[in-house]
This record gives sequence, structure tokens and C-alpha cells, in this order.
Amino acid sequence: MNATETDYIKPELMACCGAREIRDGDLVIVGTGFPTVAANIARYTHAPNARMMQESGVYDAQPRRPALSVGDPCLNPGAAFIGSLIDVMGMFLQGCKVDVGFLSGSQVDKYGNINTTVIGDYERPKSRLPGSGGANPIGLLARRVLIIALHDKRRLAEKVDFITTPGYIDGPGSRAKWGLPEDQGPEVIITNKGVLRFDKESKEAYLESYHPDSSIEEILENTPWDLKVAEDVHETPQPTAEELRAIREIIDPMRMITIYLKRGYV
Amino acid sequence: MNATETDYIKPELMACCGAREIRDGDLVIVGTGFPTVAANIARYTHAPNARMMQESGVYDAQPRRPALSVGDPCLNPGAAFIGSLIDVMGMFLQGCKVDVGFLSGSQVDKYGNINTTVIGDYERPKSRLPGSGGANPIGLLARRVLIIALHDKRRLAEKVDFITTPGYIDGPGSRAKWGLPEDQGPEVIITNKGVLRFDKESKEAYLESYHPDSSIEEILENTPWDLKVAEDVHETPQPTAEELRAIREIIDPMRMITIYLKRGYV
Amino acid sequence: MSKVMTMREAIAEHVHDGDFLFIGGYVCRTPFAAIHEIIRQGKKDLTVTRSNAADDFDMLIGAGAVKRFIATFLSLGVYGLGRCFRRSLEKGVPHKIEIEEYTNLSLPMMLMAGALGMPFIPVKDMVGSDLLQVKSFLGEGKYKVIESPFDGTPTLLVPALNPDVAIIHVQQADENGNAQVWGIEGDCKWGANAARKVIVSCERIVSREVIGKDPSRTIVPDFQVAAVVEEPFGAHPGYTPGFYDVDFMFGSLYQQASNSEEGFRAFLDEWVFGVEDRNAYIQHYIERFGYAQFRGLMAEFDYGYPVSYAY
Amino acid sequence: MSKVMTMREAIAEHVHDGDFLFIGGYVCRTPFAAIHEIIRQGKKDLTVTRSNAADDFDMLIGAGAVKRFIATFLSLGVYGLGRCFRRSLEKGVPHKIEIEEYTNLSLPMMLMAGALGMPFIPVKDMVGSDLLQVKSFLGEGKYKVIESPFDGTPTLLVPALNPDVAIIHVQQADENGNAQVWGIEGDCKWGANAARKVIVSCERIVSREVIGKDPSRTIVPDFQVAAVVEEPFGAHPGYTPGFYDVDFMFGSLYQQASNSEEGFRAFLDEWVFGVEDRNAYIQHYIERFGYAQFRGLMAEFDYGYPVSYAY
Repeated sequence: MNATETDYIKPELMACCGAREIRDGDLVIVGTGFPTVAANIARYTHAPNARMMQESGVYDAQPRRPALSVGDPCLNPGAAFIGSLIDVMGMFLQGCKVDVGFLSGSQVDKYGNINTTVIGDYERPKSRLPGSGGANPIGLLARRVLIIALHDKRRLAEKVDFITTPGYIDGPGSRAKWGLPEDQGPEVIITNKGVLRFDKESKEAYLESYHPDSSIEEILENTPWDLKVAEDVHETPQPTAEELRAIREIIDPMRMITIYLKRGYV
Repeated sequence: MNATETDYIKPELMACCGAREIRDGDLVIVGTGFPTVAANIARYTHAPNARMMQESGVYDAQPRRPALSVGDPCLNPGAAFIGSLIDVMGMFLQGCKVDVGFLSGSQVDKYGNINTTVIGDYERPKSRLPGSGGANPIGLLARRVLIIALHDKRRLAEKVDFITTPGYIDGPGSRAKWGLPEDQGPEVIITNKGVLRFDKESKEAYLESYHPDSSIEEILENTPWDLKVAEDVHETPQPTAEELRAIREIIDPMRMITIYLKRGYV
Repeated sequence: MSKVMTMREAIAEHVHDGDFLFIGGYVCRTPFAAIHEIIRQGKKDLTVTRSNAADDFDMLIGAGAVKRFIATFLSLGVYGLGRCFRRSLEKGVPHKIEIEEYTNLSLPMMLMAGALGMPFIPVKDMVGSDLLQVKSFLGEGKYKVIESPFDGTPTLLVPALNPDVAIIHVQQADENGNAQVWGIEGDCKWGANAARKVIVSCERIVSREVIGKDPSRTIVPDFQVAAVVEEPFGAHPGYTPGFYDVDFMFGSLYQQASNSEEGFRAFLDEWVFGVEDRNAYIQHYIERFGYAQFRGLMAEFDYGYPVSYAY
Repeated sequence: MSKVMTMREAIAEHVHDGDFLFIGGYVCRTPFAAIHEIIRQGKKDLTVTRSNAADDFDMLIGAGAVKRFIATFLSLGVYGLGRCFRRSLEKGVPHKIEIEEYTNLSLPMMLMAGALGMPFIPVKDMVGSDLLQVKSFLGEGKYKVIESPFDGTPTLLVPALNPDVAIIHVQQADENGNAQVWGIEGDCKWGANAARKVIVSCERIVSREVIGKDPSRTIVPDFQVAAVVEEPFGAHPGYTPGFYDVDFMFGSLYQQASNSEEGFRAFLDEWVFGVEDRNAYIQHYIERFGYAQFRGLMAEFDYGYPVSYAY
């Protein structure tokens, strides 16, 4: 059962890293792509009672094809509950029912702050990004936040240009200053090179594991801050046969996950 | 068409008085009994586009029998909209969509304040009444409030023991002091002896008309404050044949309105 | 992970002395089977709430189960006044309950605020009334008046409510608790979702697949639910749309009985303590009043049009 | 008192330059026929809002109809980024819109507050982020932080929104405007009811009797509605549950076209200015891509179970 496979692609490994953060019974708010794949891997392996919701108002959808947006038609038939944004973002998320949220962004910094608003100056943007959407409340209100990012010096940052979604803001104590629970917030940054976990004390992301084809050195080189390395740093466990079977036979038989290769997740 | 009938009962006359306060297109929030009969008379005569809602969450119900409560089963099939208390009391009433509300109470005073909470001292009640329910917000937020009351010195009061639902509170300027629009509030008190209308300046109820079998003298005797009488005081117009036909043939063929006779509306 | 159990198990396991309960219903879908079981099990010191309370609350008060009541109204409507409620407040029989009073606007808003994770909510009612003059167990926390930081207008704020347990009766639910209703909702959705856990009483348990055929009808998702009880006629003498009508005869019977303390005790002895569960209650009803009377309550068939969620 | 009219009439009569519009939809039930008509009629200086805006908002911005945008997000999702949105904010093409930014929690709450007649509403998001640092046309009215009068906790308040007009696309409505939906709701119900009037675009007009067969599906009552437009495929290239799927091919076509200003203008010329109404648009679609492609969008039949509201 736990035999590993070596013929996987990087997005599959990353999705497995996400899945392993999900506990049985967790309520997970997901977007499309990685989060859905990760949460589904968890459901089909160690967390059969994990349940997903989408901010559009859907809980426990039963899609027959991978959803391409959080409002995708395939989320409608078979769901357990369909309501409004207020139901999911207000009643479930702000009502503190959500265990896990997934986020990604054009910039992520060492305190887990995420920028999806603007690169450069806000008033005179070099590059205008989509904005918060559900990211800000998910980052503030989900118990555990899992961040997906491309590992390079442009996407990872010492400090983001704009904090759309606060992680630990300026470090220890910052969340409390804003009345946010200190024991919530980002858990990990899962990149295409490794897994960075947030230190409970310093609130800074450190290197927990490097993916099989990467290395500590490569990761340090591609991280724009002085990245701490865990004492027990190790290679990221490869996907198990069971995990890969879940991805390929159940969750994503059309292999839509391969679009992440084109987006640089190699 | 406008021939009047003399073989009517007092509750029918009172319902007609209510109906005549309703304008075409009005949105009316109703309880059971009088309000529903009155609003329906209006619909079947001069206000075909008046529409009713019940606080339980129902808009434009099509009951096949007279509803015995605002949550009655007969309000469900055929309604245009069924939601929650929040929808009707929040979205429609607090959202300032409601033109007319009907209220009644164990005590009504000269400023149209209504008591449905307690007779005697609040902490040591002589008689404990049901409480506000929807009355308080209807009284505060409907544009025009129509009050139904029994005409005696116990039910009408110089000052109610407890203001459950404010009318004009202490008189001119009182509503404004609480941030309430001055041009809203009680329009009339329809009793079993006559119709009292609120003066736009003094905010005090004055006698507008006496019912055919009553008189100015009888009304003054049974009113516990120094009731002003309109210069053009007159007999209340009797129900028209059209109004009576609406009540008897369409709205209430089972003659449930007769229960008001037992309650003293004679 | 089925949460299906008997009402006896659900109440024993999930309702504790001193709990704060939201009890749904609005004549429509009153969870009477649960009310009777709470009384049968002798639960006490409860804080209870709902907008427009009726015979079920009157009965709980008369039975001595209630310590505190966050109220808007209590009446038996067409049947008459709530006599147990009055005896409690006027004469302290069986004891004087504490009552904190709001309205049918502010209380649903407070439950909605609780469900939505809000700390408080602004409302436009109650101002100028004596409802702001009387405060009970919520004390200064009953409400606050602030100047709106946006425009300086005096604004009334009322606190969010988060009951320990919500008890609702619905048309159908699956065995994990996804609960569906149609027709008059009252404050059921917000009250249930404001609570830390929900006991779902339902006319019929359906498969998860049936739920998924019409997910827009779901008002409570399974993760909020602690227990699911299949309890046909569970709202009697109230009604459930599509299932059965209000039982005016029985509602009136209760009102008559509750006019006196003795009558009320006799009513409880016959209809609550004298039966062990809902089946025995219905059996007793049929034996006492005849099957024809019972049959007469059952709803007509008048089905709407199905819809498709497919793409 | 039928309010049925053509989309041309509805937009001409009820949308004015400078109006504040809520535009419903969430991939699901985007009122695209109305969007095209607004552009065709050259409406301008609009303030627009919705949570999670997409291609319809991008198109309005590119066409120069928008002055201000109360926003949470604008992206074309799987198709790519919103190029008109970016050109406006990065390069001022066709002009720089003003943008006031919230989130998918706070904006729906502001619309709900508007619908419920509340002056403002407390929310728990945005704190600690730069969203509180940037303020645009709402200025100091964007939000306020107060100490909760109940417990002193710093609490963020955001203002209620009341658009002049809401435009929504629904599955069915009657000729007076009672509008019914099922499936993903987005912020449609609150946004529509927050507005001073509503334009209802629908897949099919049904009788008042059909509405009454399932009144729990109604999200907007007729008295809120100014115009009803029967507009089958009115959400294309978005979808309507039970009617048709998302048109990924066409969504992608728009994204490709809008990558350049020229492409965007050519797209408008072909699909907006080049057709006079929705019928002509669908006709052109079928001529251009073939009936088989069009037919492929139509939903499968997968009907749920009807329910009864009878007693």
C-alpha cells in the first residue's frame, strides 16, 4: 500500500503534500486545481470524512468532472447544500467551522503574507492582479492555511508589495494585535521545490523538506530571504501508489493537473 | 354598486374601515383576522394591486381558508415567496418596503402607543400579555399603522402601562428624538364605536367618525382622555354591497369573522 | 457515520441541564416529539429561545424545565393565551422564569448574527419602547446604543446569540444530518446554524442521493448536526407542509387543559409521561380519537414541478 | 400589470448613465444579454459591483461603461486574467476606473446589510491587510474600526450598499417579476434585494401558478422588480443550472480576443454591436460555430423529486 512510485509529475507530488496536511473530518474550503485534488487525495486515503466546500455557496459537491471554477456547473448536481456566498463565507468560514483553507498568490513572503492585488505601487501598478476574492477571509478565518507557490525569487519575497491576505503579518504577536487568534494561520508553503513550514515561535517559514529532484542548496538559492533549515530536514516523501491511484483513476482521469506543468510547476 | 347594506355586523364595518385606509399597490403586513379581511376587501374593491405578507416569511399567499395564524398551513401552497422571518421582518419591513401594518393591543393610548406586554408592574404583573412579537418593528417601520381596538376605558388609555410598540410616544418630536421618521406612524385607531385619526400636528388621536349605532357622546364617555372631535365629524360610512359581497362570498364564506362578536366587538 | 438515533437517545446525549436551546418552528414544523422527550427526561434549568413561541414553550415552562427565556412573544394564538407562561410570570408556578424580551425582528437578527460569526448586529426596532427599559439576565449586554461611526446616527446594537443546542423538525434529512425544508422557515435556518450542535428531527430519512437532487433546499449541513431522529408526525399538533395539517382540535385540547394547573398536569400525565415515545403517542391518539380523525390530518397530494441541476 | 419587455426596453428605461448597478452571477447565471445591451446602448459612468467579477465586468470596463468598481476580484479564471481590467488600471485604457476593494466575505455582507435595511455590518476579515490601507471613492466611509461596546474588542464595520439597479439572470420568473433560482446563488439574492429596483432576465417566463407551486425557490418578490425579460441562453457563455453548460470554447475566445485592444474591439463589433439582440447573437453563434456546438451546451435531463406544500 505504501509503495512509492517514481513516475509522477511535480504537481502530483505537491498535491500529495497538501493532502497529507488534511486530517480526517476536516472541513476544507477549496478553490479549483490543487486544493481540490489535494483534498480529494486525502478523502480517498487517510481522511475519508474530510469534506469540501466552495465559496460560491456549495458544500460536499459530487462533481463528475474536475471543477474549473468555484462556480462550475459540475458543483451543482449532487451537492449536500447549495446556498450563497453569505452561507459559506459567513456562516461556515466567519462562523469558525472551517479547518483548512488553501491559498496561492503571485507573491508570498516569509511570514506567509500573500499578495494577489498588485505588483509595484498600488496607485501606479506594474502589474494589476485580480484582488482578494475569498483569499483574505480564508487566510484570516480558516484554522490552518496551506499555501501553494512557485519557488523562485519573484514569487517568494522577503516582504510582499501588498498584503492582500495576512499570514503572520510582521511576525510574532502581529495577529493578536489585530484580534486574530494566534494559533491559526499559515501552516506550510508547498512549492515545486520543497515544503516550508511556519515556526510556531518565530512565525517564519523554514525548510522542512526538499523534493526528490531538488536540494537544500537549490532551495536556498531560490529563496529571497535567509531561509532557516530544519534540523531534521529531509527529502519529501514521494507519492504512494495509493495516492497516485486516487489522482489518476478517481479524481482526475482526464489529467487536467498537467496544466500546472505549463505554469512552471516542474 | 355603492348601495349600502344595513344587515352587517360590527366586525364587518371595522374591517371595511381598515380596507378604506389601504391604497392600490400598497404592501401590507398582516396578522390574522381583521387585518387579512381588511386587506382582502381592499384588494377586491379599490386596491386590486395591494399585496399582503406575513411575518413568518410569506408574501402574496393564496389561502383557500382564512389563516388562523401567521404560520398557518394554508399560507404555504400558492404563495409567491416563502422565506424566513429575516426576509419579511428584515428585508421587507426593516428594508422600508412595507406601506401598511395592522396592530392591536390590550392597551392603546392617545399617542397610539400600544401595550402587548404587561398590565400593571413589569416585575409583578397583574396580567402578563404575550409580548411584542412582530408588533414593535411593524409599528416602528411600516409607513402607516392601523390600530384595531375595543372601545372602552380599560383598552383605551391616557398612557399605556408599558410601551411595547411606540406610536408617537410622548407626542410631537418624540419619534424624531429616536431617529424615527416623523411622517410615519399610526394613522387611525379603528374601534367598535368609531374611527379615531391622529392629528398631524399634535399627534393625538381625535374622533373622525362614529359608527351608525354609536354617537359622539357615547364615544366621549368611553374614552379615558379628553378626546378632541373633528370639525367635520360624521357617521362612519356603512359597508357597501360590494364590500360585503367580498367578505361573505370570497374572503370569509365560513363567517369566521363572527368570532369577533364574542370578543366584544359589538 | 450515521447519526441516526431515537429521540430518547438524542435528548439524553445532547441536551443537558442548564443548556441554552434554540427550538425551531413557527406553528410550522414545531419539534414536539423532542419537547415531550425533554419533559419526560426531566431536563431543567434550560435557557430557551425562538421568535414567536407557542404551545411547545408554554408546555416546557409549565413542566418546570425552563429557567430563562429569550423571548419575543408567547401565545397559543387562535386557541388563547399561554396559561403556563402566565402562571409562571404572574404567580411563580411552578417557578418564575427569567425573561429577556426582544421582537420578531431583533431576535432573528441576533440568531443570524450568531450563525454568521458576527459579534453583534444593528437593528432599527425597539427604540422608543419600554423594551429598552427592562433588562433581565443579559443585563447591560441586552443591547447597546452607539453613534454610528459613519454618520453619527444613534444606532441600536443587539448581541449575537449562540445556543448550545438547536432542535429543529424538518421534512427530510439524510442519516448524517443534511436537513431540508420547504415552506415557512421562521427563524429555523439561522437559529440552527447559530448553535454549537443541532438535533434534527425529521418526517423521513432519505438517502444522500435524494438530498443531492435538490441541494438548494438544505438549510443545515451535516457537519452542524449531532443527531438525526426519524419522527413522523413529530410536529403534531403543529404541522409540516406536505405531510399533515395543524390539529386544531388537539391544540384547543391543550389550551383548555392548561387553563388550570391540575388540567396541565393531567395533560402531561396522559400525553407525555403516559407514553414512552412518539409511536406510543400516536397510538394513544388513534385509540382516543379514532383513526378517521388522525387520517383527516394527513396532507393532500399537490406536488410541484421537479427541477434539474444538470449541465 | 405585466412587466415583461425586451432587454432593449429594460436597459433603456431602467439603467441610466451614472447609476450604481449590482450585476448578479457567479459564472452561474451571469446576465450577459443585459451586459451586451448596456454596451450597445453606450451607457457610461456606471458604478458596478459584485463579488468575484469575471468576463462580464471585464467587458463592461473595456467598453468604457464603468467609472467606479466596488470590487473583490476580477479574473477570467481558467481562461486567464482580465485584460481590459488590467489595461484600465495599468494603462488607463480606455480610461482608468476607480476601484474600492473588499473581499468575498465583506462585500456580500455589505449587500446583505443593504437588503436588510441595516446601516452597516461588522465583519471579521480585512484586518491586518493592506486592504485597509487603500481607500478610493468611498474615502473614510470605506470602513470604520470601533471598540465593541459589548466587550471592547476592536471591530471592523463596513457600510451597507444600496445599488440603484440590480440586474440578475434566473431560471424562471412570472410576468410580475417573482424570480426563482436553484443551484449556486453567489450574492444574487442579497444584491438584488438591496437595490432600489431589479431587472430580472430569465430563461423562461412561467405563470404565477407555477411560482406558487414552489415558493421557497423565489429569491426576489415581484414588488422589487421593474422589468422582466425572457432571454433564453441569456447567461451564455456562462451557464444556468438545468438549462445549459458553460461554453468553455467561447469563454476562451473572449479571453484571447481581449488580450489586445484591437481584438477586444473586434470582439465587441462581432458579438455586441454586430447583433441587435440576444436572438441575433444566438443566430450568429449557430451560423459561426454550427448547431452541433450550440446543441452540445444544452443541459442533460436529470430532474429531482417534486415536493408538496399542501396540508
